[in-house]
Amino acid sequence: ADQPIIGLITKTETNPFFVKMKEGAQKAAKAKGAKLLTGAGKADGDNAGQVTALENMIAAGAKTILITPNNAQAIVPALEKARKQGVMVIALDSPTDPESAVDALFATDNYKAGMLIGQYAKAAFGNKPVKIATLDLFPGHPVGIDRHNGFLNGYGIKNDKDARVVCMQDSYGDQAKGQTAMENCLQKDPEINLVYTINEPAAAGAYQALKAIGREKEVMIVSIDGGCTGVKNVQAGVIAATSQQYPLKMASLGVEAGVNYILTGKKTTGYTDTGVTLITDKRMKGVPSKDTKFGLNNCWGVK
Amino acid sequence: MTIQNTSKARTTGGNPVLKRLNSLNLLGPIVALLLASAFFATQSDRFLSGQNFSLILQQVMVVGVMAIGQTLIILTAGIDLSCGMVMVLGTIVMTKLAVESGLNPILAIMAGALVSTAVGFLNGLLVTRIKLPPFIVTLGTYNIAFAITQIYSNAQTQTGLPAALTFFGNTFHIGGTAITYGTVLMIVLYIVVWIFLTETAPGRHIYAVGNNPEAARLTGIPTNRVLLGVYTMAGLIYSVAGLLLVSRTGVGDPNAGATDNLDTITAVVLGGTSLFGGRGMIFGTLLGALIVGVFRNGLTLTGVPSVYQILITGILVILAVAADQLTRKKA
Amino acid sequence: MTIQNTSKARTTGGNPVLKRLNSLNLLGPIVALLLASAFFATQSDRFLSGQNFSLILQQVMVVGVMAIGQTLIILTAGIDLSCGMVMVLGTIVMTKLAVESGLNPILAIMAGALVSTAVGFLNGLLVTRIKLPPFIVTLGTYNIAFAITQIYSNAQTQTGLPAALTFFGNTFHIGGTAITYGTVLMIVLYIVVWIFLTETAPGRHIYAVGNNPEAARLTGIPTNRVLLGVYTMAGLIYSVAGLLLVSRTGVGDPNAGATDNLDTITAVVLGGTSLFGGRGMIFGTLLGALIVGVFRNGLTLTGVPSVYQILITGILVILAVAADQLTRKKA
Amino acid sequence: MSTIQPPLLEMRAISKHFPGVKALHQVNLVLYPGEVLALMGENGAGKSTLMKVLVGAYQPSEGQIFIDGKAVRMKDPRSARGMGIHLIYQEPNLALNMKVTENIFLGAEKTQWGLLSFQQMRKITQQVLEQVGATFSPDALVGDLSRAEGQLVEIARALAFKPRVLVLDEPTAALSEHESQRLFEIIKHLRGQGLGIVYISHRMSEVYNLADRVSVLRNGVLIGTVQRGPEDPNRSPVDPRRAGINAEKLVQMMLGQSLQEFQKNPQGTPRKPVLELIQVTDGKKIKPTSLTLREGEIVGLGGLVGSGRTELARLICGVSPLKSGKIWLQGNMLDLKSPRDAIQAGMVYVPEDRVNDGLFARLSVSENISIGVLERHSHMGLLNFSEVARQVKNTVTRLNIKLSSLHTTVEDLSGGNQQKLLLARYLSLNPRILLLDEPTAGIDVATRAELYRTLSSLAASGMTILFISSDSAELVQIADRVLVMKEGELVGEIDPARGESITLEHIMEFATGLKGFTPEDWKKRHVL
Ligand SMILES: Nc1ncnc2c1ncn2[C@@H]1O[C@H](COP(=O)(O)OP(=O)(O)OP(=O)(O)O)[C@@H](O)[C@H]1O
Ligand SMILES: Nc1ncnc2c1ncn2[C@@H]1O[C@H](COP(=O)(O)OP(=O)(O)OP(=O)(O)O)[C@@H](O)[C@H]1O
Ligand SMILES: [Mg+2]
Ligand SMILES: [Mg+2]
Repeated sequence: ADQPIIGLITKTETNPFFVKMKEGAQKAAKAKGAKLLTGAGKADGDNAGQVTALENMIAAGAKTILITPNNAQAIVPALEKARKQGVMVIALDSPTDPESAVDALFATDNYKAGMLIGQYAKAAFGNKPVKIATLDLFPGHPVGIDRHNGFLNGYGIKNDKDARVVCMQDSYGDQAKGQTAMENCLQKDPEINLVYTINEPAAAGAYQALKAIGREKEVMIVSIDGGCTGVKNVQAGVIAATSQQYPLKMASLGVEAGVNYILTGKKTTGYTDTGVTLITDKRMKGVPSKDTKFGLNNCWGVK
Repeated sequence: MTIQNTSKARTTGGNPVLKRLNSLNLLGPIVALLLASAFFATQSDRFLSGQNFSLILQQVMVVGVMAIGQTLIILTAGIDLSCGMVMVLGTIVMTKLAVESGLNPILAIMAGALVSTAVGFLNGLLVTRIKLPPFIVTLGTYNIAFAITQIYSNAQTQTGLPAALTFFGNTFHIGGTAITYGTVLMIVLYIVVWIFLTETAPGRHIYAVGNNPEAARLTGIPTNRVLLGVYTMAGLIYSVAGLLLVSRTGVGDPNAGATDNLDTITAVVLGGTSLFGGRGMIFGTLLGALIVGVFRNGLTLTGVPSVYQILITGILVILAVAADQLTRKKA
Repeated sequence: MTIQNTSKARTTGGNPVLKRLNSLNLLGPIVALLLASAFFATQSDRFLSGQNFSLILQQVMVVGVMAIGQTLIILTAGIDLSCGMVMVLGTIVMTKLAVESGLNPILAIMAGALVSTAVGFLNGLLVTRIKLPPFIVTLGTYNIAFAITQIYSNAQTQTGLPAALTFFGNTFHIGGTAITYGTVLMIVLYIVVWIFLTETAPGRHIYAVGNNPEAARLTGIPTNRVLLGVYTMAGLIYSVAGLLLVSRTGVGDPNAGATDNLDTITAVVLGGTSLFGGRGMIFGTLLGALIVGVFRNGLTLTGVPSVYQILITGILVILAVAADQLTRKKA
Repeated sequence: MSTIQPPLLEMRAISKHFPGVKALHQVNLVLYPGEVLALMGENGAGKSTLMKVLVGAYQPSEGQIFIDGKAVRMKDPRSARGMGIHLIYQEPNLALNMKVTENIFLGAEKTQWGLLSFQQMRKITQQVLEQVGATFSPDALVGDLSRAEGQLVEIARALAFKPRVLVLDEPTAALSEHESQRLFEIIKHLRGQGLGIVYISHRMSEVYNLADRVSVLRNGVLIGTVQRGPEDPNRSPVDPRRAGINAEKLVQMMLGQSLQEFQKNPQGTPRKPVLELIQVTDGKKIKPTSLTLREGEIVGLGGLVGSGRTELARLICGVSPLKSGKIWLQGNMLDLKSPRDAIQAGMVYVPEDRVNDGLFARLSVSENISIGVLERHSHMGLLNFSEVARQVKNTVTRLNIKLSSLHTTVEDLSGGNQQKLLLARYLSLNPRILLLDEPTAGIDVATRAELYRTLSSLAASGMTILFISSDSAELVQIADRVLVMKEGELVGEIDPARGESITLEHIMEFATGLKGFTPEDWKKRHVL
């Protein structure tokens, strides 16, 4: 019989999160005897590249497509076309808009991930005066917006206009750019004492900037992702808390569902939350969290 | 640079068709395309099908149309880094006006085209009036168009487009193969621009200006008007590419187009057009775009992981141009 | 293009220092830098401080060093799109060997430098032997270096580096202002390359080759050897930039460097070097890099949101070069 | 000269093939120390190619080169340099964005401990510039120099290099009388020092003046070598019969037939004015200038290098912007913003620098000729190619341009044919007023005579021609009237209609400032 073919399309080629996702999918595919095709957008936000990859995978005979959409809305027509051809489509990591454009969603809630660290920071600061810097992704990126808003909301801040948010910069999720952004924020207001970062490389960059002026002990950095490097940074006190997500789980669930569909014709449907866990070694009352030991056991990346 | 001059004494003995293709700089790209296709045909039995080719055409459609504008500009020894962003700005204007303001779709399309054309015109003004290098001008307008797109769209994707905006995504059938109107439009555009470049005076003036602007001016060719015209026309062509993008994806996406600058330039150069201006052939650009599309499609069909696809693409870009260069030297 | 030729008859009456700066193409960038600084100083009282300037220097350090290599290549009328990726490949080799294989850090650094230099050498070989356009060659090696970096690093960031790798991130103090060794290295490199370019025969040959390669060849300059040397040297310089990047961030990050190609080219062009080769001054590049850094820093200090920062940067790139062009015409 | 000495240089059975062209066929050439060997031949005969083979810029398809009797291989220009052979190329080889000093020492810089010793180089540069009579500074950017000054830089470069064999490929094509004379002195001096010199020129008078022997090429084949005989001291120095060289025989060898010399038609009564300049100036180099050109006349414009002739012509034709003054064309005042305006008014300017301002190197011959008139050959926007081709063929035949096909690129044409091609393009524009800037630079004798005839018949049909030339002898030959410039000003006029006679001596008197009109004198003649 023909080997089941499954396509996995990630947002980009480079982000370790997606690289890990690919590894997880590869492993699951091997276990199930399926062939995995991989593709990605050319840059974060690149929808056209994902559409092209999708079409080529279907041309190659893929009957299931797993995709982390770069643009929740723009990808929809292509997905609908694919489904009309009898292909099962599962969104990983982030939903499409509308969510009904895919058969199933295995994802993590980025808004909630942001909210958790917001709540954590609020619990830590209480009524102490706070000056917040946010190191975001880049203009217009939905994940960046969700995490950012989630964080503010978790902290109890309505929007960006709030005086407590003293500096907002784009880090492009890149450590060097995050560092530059943080340095400039500190020039703007040296009294910043809480830093929200879009991901852990940006957090590491922020830490470098703080260390350079000797304030790394006084400033709290919170982040999102839960990669192994990130968790180790939590352990080392670089990051106070991070919201951990589970790309491996998304991928392996996706591959299993795909193989199942190809063999039995039964589609998986609905939303499966692969979960978010707050990882910190300094618990705060009222904010459920796990310690870094748990974090390291469940992290993605090189332990 | 000397680099390109080595190809100056070029004549192929023998077959007159080959000779003609060679003198048009098309032999290299055609050989590269055929070799790649032959290779992938042996690797995957899905490659050689009308439907797959129709797919590849659709995939190169947007970059292929944009690359027409890029070719015009490169023929004048310029370069356009802003093309992807200018296109996207146009699509956002079209879709936002049509969806949010409920403007008649045809008017919305025209408004979007007007905006893209205006940015092209601005590029042209800066290049001709203030004599700025095109690289810098378009780097600037790249950033400007990107920022305006984000601000105007509020980073929101426009959905629920009226049918007129996605017309070119519709298909018709030829012998069971579905072909989109968009690819037809692309081919038509190539033919029109080809006629323009080879059969009309303004078209030949573009080559002359790219070759030696001072000589062109002394001969009475209105150099600045030619340049301004080219940049403006390119803007208009980008808006057509934008319409095709909208047709293909069914949405107005403010984050599209970011990497299209390099893609169009790659298509132009793979197609044998000199970055130093004055030499090239518009169909080469189409071939260049197809080469990239065929590789992307073929490598996926053969199941090469995407990182390795990038590696192979890098090597192949070099090989394709090297083969072109070497065949020319021999000849 | 004509565009740049207009500046050939250029003389400034009056002040000899101004005259000299103008003839070196440095007046434009200096004025732009001063104007920008003056503006930001009125907008934020934190702008004008030694510490802030030290910070800006650190921030432009990596791109500033890479831009030295880019300048050399652009002086020969080439261009390097691969620089960021070549640098990152070097850093991954350095850090992975030092951390995972436990290699002596100095040897690890040398291994990384060797890899970057080898890619530069490969660029040079393709440009000189097969006479490929630098744009295509470096577009190809960009993809190749990117893919190899991802494959070799498995997209993982290298952390826990030995101190030797981050030496240049350490600081010393001058009058209360902390200065990193890395910025000093950058300045030293600029001075060395300046002497090389202006005071040695191989340096002048680079200009000659960029100016008129055929004339250079016919006067007995080994054109190919000059080009090969430039590309190789650029590779080596990128690896120094890589070491500075590692020192600054404290990690080996395979995802760094993606936008550095354009950033270095922007610095070179803002610094008054002609993209058509043969004209430019290495210190202009440093000024160009500083202009970008000052804007980024100043706009953040004044609290401009990042989308608007992009918009303003786009406008300013155009204005800076336009001002340069106009002052030259006047003069 | 003494043929007893062993040859310094010998080229044996050299052949060179380009795709589709056999440029050289079994050419033998011998050069002795202390002699000037002139190399002559029509445009495209293969002179430059032979010399490029000599210095390794081209590799021969066959044949060998011997220096001091030893076979050598010229791998590239660098190895030729190493053997003391220096070629001043026909086309300028200069880095425009670099200084004169740097250009002179390009590839042979003087260094000390790896660093350039500017002092030393500058000093030598100053010396050699003085030797060639250049007035610009060693620190000037070569891009700011005129074509002629660039040529002086090339000659100075040769002097600084101190070669054993010096080859000059049409060195005077861009020079005026004055500089040329100085160059001849230099060449004679070098010959005295035992150098072997190969001198390529189309100007007979120079060959008579300098050559010890003359070798003639035709269609890539060495036709023969003529030895100089004893001089006839009773004749004037410019008289060809004075030199011991048989002129008719030379021309016969070059052309394969005898030359039809050009004869000027004496002008009749003065005709009506066509173009009038009133106090025209660019505010920089050109002082306010007034002059009148009449219908159907050929006006020569002479002067020394850098006297401003080029700039004046550029002003007239809208190439450079006018600061003040008026230009009247047949009673209409012109407001020229660009060369296009001038062309539409019926005036064209044919630039002197054909490489940088003239040719489209990567376009075909046919396009180079027709590019300016395409708009006139369009029907409903589309080009009528057969019409274009016909016109191109006509002009190519009329000007006798030698080429293998209309589709070759102009880079592959010989220098003289490139010059003709440029003229062809501008003539296609059907001008009423033709401004020619050094149009015969590098054109062979036969073509030159042909060109004179062509211009003469154009003038006869009513065209007004302004003929800029640094070769005063040719002004004597062709012009109906001569104007002379000096330092941006018209300083003299020689008008046979006023009973003045056009001679070399008169032109030189004005050009060098021995004689000169005051602005008042000038006004009397030229402001109506
Ligand atoms: N690079 C080349 N490729 C092809 N053909 C060439 C090339 N260079 C010269 N030729 C051809 O070789 C022939 C000899 O040219 P060459 O330049 O040596 O003539 P020349 O005697 O120097 O003429 P002129 O007096 O016009 O300078 C011509 O027919 C020319 O078209
Ligand atoms: N583009 C330029 N920029 C600056 N100076 C120039 C330029 N072109 C010419 N010159 C100067 O103007 C003078 C030459 O003027 P022009 O070329 O009009 O003289 P000409 O009589 O035609 O002499 P030539 O025989 O050299 O062409 C030279 O001294 C040169 O230094
Ligand atoms: Mg010649
Ligand atoms: Mg002149």
